[in-house]
Amino acid sequence: MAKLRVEKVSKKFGPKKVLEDISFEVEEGSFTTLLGPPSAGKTTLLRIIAGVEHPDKGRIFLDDEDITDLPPKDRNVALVYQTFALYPHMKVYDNIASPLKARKLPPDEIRKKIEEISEFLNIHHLLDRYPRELSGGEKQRVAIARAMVKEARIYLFDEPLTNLDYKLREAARTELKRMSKALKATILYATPDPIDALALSDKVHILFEGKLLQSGAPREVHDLPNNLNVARVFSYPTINLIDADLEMKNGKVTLKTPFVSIDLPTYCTSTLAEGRYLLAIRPHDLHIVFEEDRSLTNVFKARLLLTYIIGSETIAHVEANGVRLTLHLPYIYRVGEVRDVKVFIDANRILLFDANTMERVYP
Amino acid sequence: MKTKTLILVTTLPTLFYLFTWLFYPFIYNIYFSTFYYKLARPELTRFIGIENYVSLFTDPDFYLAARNTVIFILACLGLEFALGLLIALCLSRDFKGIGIFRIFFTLPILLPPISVAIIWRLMIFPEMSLIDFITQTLFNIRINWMAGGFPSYIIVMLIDAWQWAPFIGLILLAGMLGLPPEPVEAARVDGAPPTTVFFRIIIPYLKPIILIALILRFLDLIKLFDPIYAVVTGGGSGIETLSVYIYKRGFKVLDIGYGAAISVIFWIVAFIAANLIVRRFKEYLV
Amino acid sequence: MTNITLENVTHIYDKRVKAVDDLNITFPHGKLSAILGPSGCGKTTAMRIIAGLLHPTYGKVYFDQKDVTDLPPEKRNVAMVFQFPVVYSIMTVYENLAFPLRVKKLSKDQIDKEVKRVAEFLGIQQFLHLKPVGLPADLKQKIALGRAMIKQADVLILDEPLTNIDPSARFELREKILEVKRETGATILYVTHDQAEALTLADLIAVMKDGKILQFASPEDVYNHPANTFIAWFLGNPGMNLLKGTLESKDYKTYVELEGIRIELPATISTEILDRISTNEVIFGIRPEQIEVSLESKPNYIYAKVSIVEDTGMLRIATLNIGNLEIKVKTEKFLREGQDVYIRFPAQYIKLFDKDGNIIYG
Amino acid sequence: MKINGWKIATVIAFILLTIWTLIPIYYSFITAFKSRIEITYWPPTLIPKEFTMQYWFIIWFDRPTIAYYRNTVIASLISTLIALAFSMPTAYTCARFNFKNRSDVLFTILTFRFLPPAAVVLPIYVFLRQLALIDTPISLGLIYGAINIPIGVWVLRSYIIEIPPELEESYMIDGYSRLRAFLNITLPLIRPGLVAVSLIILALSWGEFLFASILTTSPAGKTLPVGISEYMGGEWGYEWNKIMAATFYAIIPIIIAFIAIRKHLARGLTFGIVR
Repeated sequence: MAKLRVEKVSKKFGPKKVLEDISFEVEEGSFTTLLGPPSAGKTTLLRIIAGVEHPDKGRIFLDDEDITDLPPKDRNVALVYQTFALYPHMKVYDNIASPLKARKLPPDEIRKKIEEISEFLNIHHLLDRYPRELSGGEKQRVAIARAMVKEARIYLFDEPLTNLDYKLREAARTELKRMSKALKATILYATPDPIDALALSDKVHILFEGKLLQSGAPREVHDLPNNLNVARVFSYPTINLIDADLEMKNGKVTLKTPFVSIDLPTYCTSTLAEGRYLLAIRPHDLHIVFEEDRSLTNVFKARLLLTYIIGSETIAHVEANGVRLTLHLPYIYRVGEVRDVKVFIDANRILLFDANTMERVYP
Repeated sequence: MKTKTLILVTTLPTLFYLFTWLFYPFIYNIYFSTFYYKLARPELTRFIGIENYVSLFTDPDFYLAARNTVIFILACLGLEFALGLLIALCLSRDFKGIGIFRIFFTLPILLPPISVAIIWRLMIFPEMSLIDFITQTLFNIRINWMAGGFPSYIIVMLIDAWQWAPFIGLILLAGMLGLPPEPVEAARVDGAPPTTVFFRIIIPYLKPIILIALILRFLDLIKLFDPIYAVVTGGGSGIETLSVYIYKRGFKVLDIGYGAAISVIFWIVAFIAANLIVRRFKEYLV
Repeated sequence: MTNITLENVTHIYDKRVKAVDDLNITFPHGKLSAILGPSGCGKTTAMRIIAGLLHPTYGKVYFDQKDVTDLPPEKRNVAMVFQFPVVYSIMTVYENLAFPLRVKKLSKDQIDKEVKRVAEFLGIQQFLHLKPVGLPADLKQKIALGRAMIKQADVLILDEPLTNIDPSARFELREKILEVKRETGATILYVTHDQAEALTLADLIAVMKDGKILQFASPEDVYNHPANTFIAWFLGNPGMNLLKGTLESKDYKTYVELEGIRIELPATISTEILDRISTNEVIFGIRPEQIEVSLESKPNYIYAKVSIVEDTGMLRIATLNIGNLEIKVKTEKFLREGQDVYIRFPAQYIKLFDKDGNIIYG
Repeated sequence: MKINGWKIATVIAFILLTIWTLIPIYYSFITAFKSRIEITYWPPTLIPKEFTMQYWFIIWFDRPTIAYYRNTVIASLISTLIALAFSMPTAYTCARFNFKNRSDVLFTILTFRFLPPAAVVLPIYVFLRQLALIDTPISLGLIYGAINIPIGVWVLRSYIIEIPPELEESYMIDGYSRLRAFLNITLPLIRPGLVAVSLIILALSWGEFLFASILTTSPAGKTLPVGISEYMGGEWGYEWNKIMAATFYAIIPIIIAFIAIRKHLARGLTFGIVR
C-alpha cells in the first residue's frame, strides 16, 4: 500500500496533446476514481503510472520515491485492463501465478497465495481452465485476482466493468465495492461511468480532453461542478442545458428560459450580472406534476415524446417550447403516445454556467 | 530513447543485409556494364563506356525478350485469373469432403517450379506423351510443343497457370470465406437471388483481394524463368523472357558486361514497377 | 399484416448444441414483439429461422396460414436490421436504399421516389450521394433501417439494432423505430438483451433462455408478474431479491420463514398456496424498490444493517444485512454504510416461487 | 431436391479441375514405376503394366543425388534461419511501435521481394567466384535468406499485430522484461504463424532454381532442383522413370509441408494481407 503523486505530467501522441499538466495525489488506502469521457486520457495516464508509457514531461512518485524512469517490472504496481489481458495460452492458475513467479517465490508459497485469493474471489473452480473457457464475469474476477495476488503498492483499474453486460455489471460493482473495503488497498479506478464514480469511490478526479478539471468527494463534485464539462461528464443521464437570460428588476432576480421563468433568491446572486447564461439541471431534478397545485411555482408545460423504462425507473424525453429535456423519474411511467404534461423544475438544484468560460457562476 | 535504440537495432541490420545481397549487386552491374567483360576471355576486358547499352538497344533479341515478358504477363494474368476464380468458386462450396478438394486444387502452389516444368515436359514430350495421345485421339494431330513458336507460348502459359491459378484461387477463396456474412445475408433478406448477390455484392466486396492477387502474380511474372527454361532446353527458342535472356547471355555465352547491361535495365524497370505497385498495399496496412 | 407462427421449431448446431428448443409461439400481426434474453439464449437463431437464413432442424414456420419453412429469404418478404449495422460499403447510400427495390425490378422513377421518401423520413437526405464508409454507426444503422422499411415487408426483424450504437444516439433511432411501426403496420420482431428496450418499445415481450420461451406477455405483466425466478432477476435493476425460505402455518396465519425472520402473508392467499405445493420450501421474492425503508424503528419493520451503499445519482442501492441474509433495497434516502435501518416488505409486492423457481403466488 | 443447371455445372467443374490438377501429378508419379521399355509405349499406359521400384533406389547411386539432397537441406535450413533471425526483430518493432519511418522501412523491404533474381545474379556470381564460395550450399542459403526476409517481416508482423499489446504490457507489469514478455507471451501465441512462415520459406528455398543453377557448377555442390533439371537431356537421355523418381523425392517433402500449413498459406503468400 502506498501513496501516489502525479506531478505535472504531459504527454503528446504526434501533434495531439493527450495529457496536459496533470497533477494529483491518491491517498494511501483510498479508492479514487478517474472519471472522464472516452479518449479523455484516462488510459494513457494509467499506462504512464504503470510504466508501459513514458511521459513527455512530469514525474510520478510512489511514497515520495520517483518512479518515472523505472521499467514496469520494478514498480510493483498492478493494472487490470478493460480487456482483462489474460494470457490465453496459460491456465487460470498460471495466469494468477505470473506475478508471483516473476518474484521467484517458492512454489509452495505461490500455491498458498493463489488458494487464498481464489477463495476470496470465488474462482477456485476455475483454476484449471483456460481463459477462453471463461465467461466475461469470470474473466474479470481472474484479472482482478492476478492483480490482487501481487500485493502491489497501488492497484490501477482501467474500466473493468465496461466489457460486462449490464446484468453482470450490477453484481460486479457491488462485489468490487465489497472487495475494496475488505482489502484496504490504494486503488485508482478509471471509468467513463458517473455511477461508478458515485457508487464506488472516496474521491474523484474529472479528466476531460487531457486536462484535470475538478477533484473532490464524489457527491460534492457531482452536486457542485465547477465547470460545465464536469457537469456533462458527471451526470447520468446527460445533464440538461438550456440558454437562459438573467434579468434584474425591482430587486428581483429572474432567470428567463424559453419555457419558464424562475425567480432566484437574491442573497446568493450578488455577484451575477444580467445577461445570457447556460442553465444546467439534472434529469432527476425535473419532476412530472400529476395533481393541480396552484401553490407550486416553476411549473411549465411540455410535450412528452417518449418514455424509456429502465426496470423501475423511467427516462422521459419531453419538449418544452422547442427545447428538448430529459427527465429521470424514480417510478415506471409508461405512455403510449405523445401527450402534454406539466413539469416542475427544482429551483434549488439549478446550476448556472458562464457561456464563454464554462465556469460555474451560480450557486 | 530506449525505444529508439530498439527500433534501430531491429531494423538496420535487416535493411543492411538486404542491401548487401540485392542492391549492392545492382551498383556492380552498372559498373560491369561499362566493360567489355567475358569470363572465358578475362584478358580482353576493357572499359567501353556505354557501348553495351548501344548494342543492347539495337539488339533484336533483347526487344523480343522484352516483348515476350509483356506477352506472358498479360496472357498468364488473364488465364490464371479466370481459372483461379473457377477454383475459388468450386472450393467455396460447403459439403462433406470439400477439405480434400481444397488440398487437391491448390496442391501445385508450393511445388518447386522446376519440378512442375519437368512434370509438364513429360506430359508434352514429343512422340510419346500423354498430351500427344489425347490430341491424337481427339483431333488426330500431334503438336510439337517444344519446337518454339505459338505452341511453346501456349504450353508455357499452361504450365504457369497450372501452378499459379491455384494460388489466385486460394487467395480468392480466403477472401470469400473471410467476407463478413452480414452483407450477403442482408442482400438475401433484401430480396436478391443468389446470382445478384454474387455479382452485386460478393464480387465488389472482393475487389481489393482480387487486386492483391493480380498484383502479386504480376510482380512474379516479371521474373518468369523456370517453365521457359525447361521447355526451351533441348527444344525451340524465340520465347525467352528477360530473365532467360540474361541467363543465356551471361552464363551460356559468359558475356558478363552485356548481361550486366540488360540486368541494369531490367532491375530499374522491375524496381519502378514494384515500387509503384507496392505502395498500393498501404491501404491494407493495419 | 402477418401472424408469424413457429411450430415445434428446434435448431441444433454441430449436431450437439440446441440453440432453439421446441418453440411454439405466434407473434401477432401488427404488433412489436420483443424477444428478450441474455446472450446465447437462442433469440438470434430463432430470428434467422424466421428470416429464412437458417433452416430449422425440426419444425415449421408459418406466415399466416402459409408454410414458409423451405422458402429462401428472398421469397419471404421479410426485412431485417442486424446488430452490426450492415450497409453495403461498395455502394452509395442512395444505392443502398435502392437495392431492395432494384432486385424487385421497379422502375427508375418509382425507385427514386421511394428512396427520397425514406431518406427524408429518416433525415439522411444529405448523405445520399456518399459511400457509407466511415459514417458513424448510428447513421449506418439508419441506412440499414431505411433499406429494411423501403421494401414494405410484411415482417420486420430488428436484431439488437441499438446494441452497437453510441448511447447518446440511441434516442433518435428508438423514436424512428416507433415511427416505422406506426407507419408500416408491419409485424415487428425486436431482439434485445436489454430489458429497458423491451420494456419501452414492445407491445409484447417474449423472454427467452436456453433456447426456450419462458413467458410471452405484456411488459407490465412480465415485470410485475414474472413467471419464474430467472425473469424476476433478469428484469429490474437490480433484479428481484430472491431468498430461500419455508412456509409455515400457525394460528390460522401463514408465514414465510427466512433464516429466523418471519414474514406474515396476507390471510387471503395463504390457504390457496398451501393447497398448490407439495413441500413447504419456497423462494421468497421482492423487488428492491418495493421494500420500504425507515430510519426509525416502527411496528412490523425489521431491523437491518447497511453493509454497502452504491449511489447512482437519483437513488441509492444499498445492500442490507439481516442476520446472515443479504437484501438489496433501492431508495431515495441517503444511507451510510454501517447504519441501522428498519425495513418492511409490503404484502402486495411479495412473490413466492416454488423451489424450481416457478411462480406460485403474486 | 430438384436437379438444376447450376448443380450439373458445378459437378462438371469439379471433375474437370480434378483431372487438370491431378493427372499431371499422377501420371508423372506412376512413370517412376515404369520399366525402361514401358516409358516408350504408345499409347502411354496410365497404370504401369510392370510395376518396378528399382529406379527409386537406382537414382541414389548413379548420380550424386545424396549430395543434391544434402545441399538442398543445408541451403534451405540456413535460409530459413537467416530469414527468421533478421525478420523476427524487425517484424516485432514494426508491429509494436509506431515510429516515423515505419512504412518506409516496410515498403522498402517489400520492394526487395519483387526484384528479379536474374537482375542481380551476375555480380554475385563474379564475387562468389573470386572468393571461391561458388558451389557451396552455405552461400545459397545466405542469398535465399535475403530473398525471403520480406516474407518473414511482413507475415510475422501480421501475426504479431493480432496479439494485443496489453498482454505483453500486463506481463511486464507482472514483473518481467520486454524480452521475456516477447518470449513467454507473444512467441507462443504466434506459433502457428511462425511455423507456417518457416515452412513457406523452407519450401521456397527448397525449390529455388535460378541462383542455384548459376552459383553451382560441380556435381557435389548442386541442389536438388538443379540436379534433376540436368537429368533432362543429359547423359541419362530421357529416362523418365529415373527423372520422375528424383523429382518426387524433391516434391514429397513439399507436399507434406503444404498439407501441414495449408490454412496459413494464403496469408503467408500474400505477405499477411489476405487473412
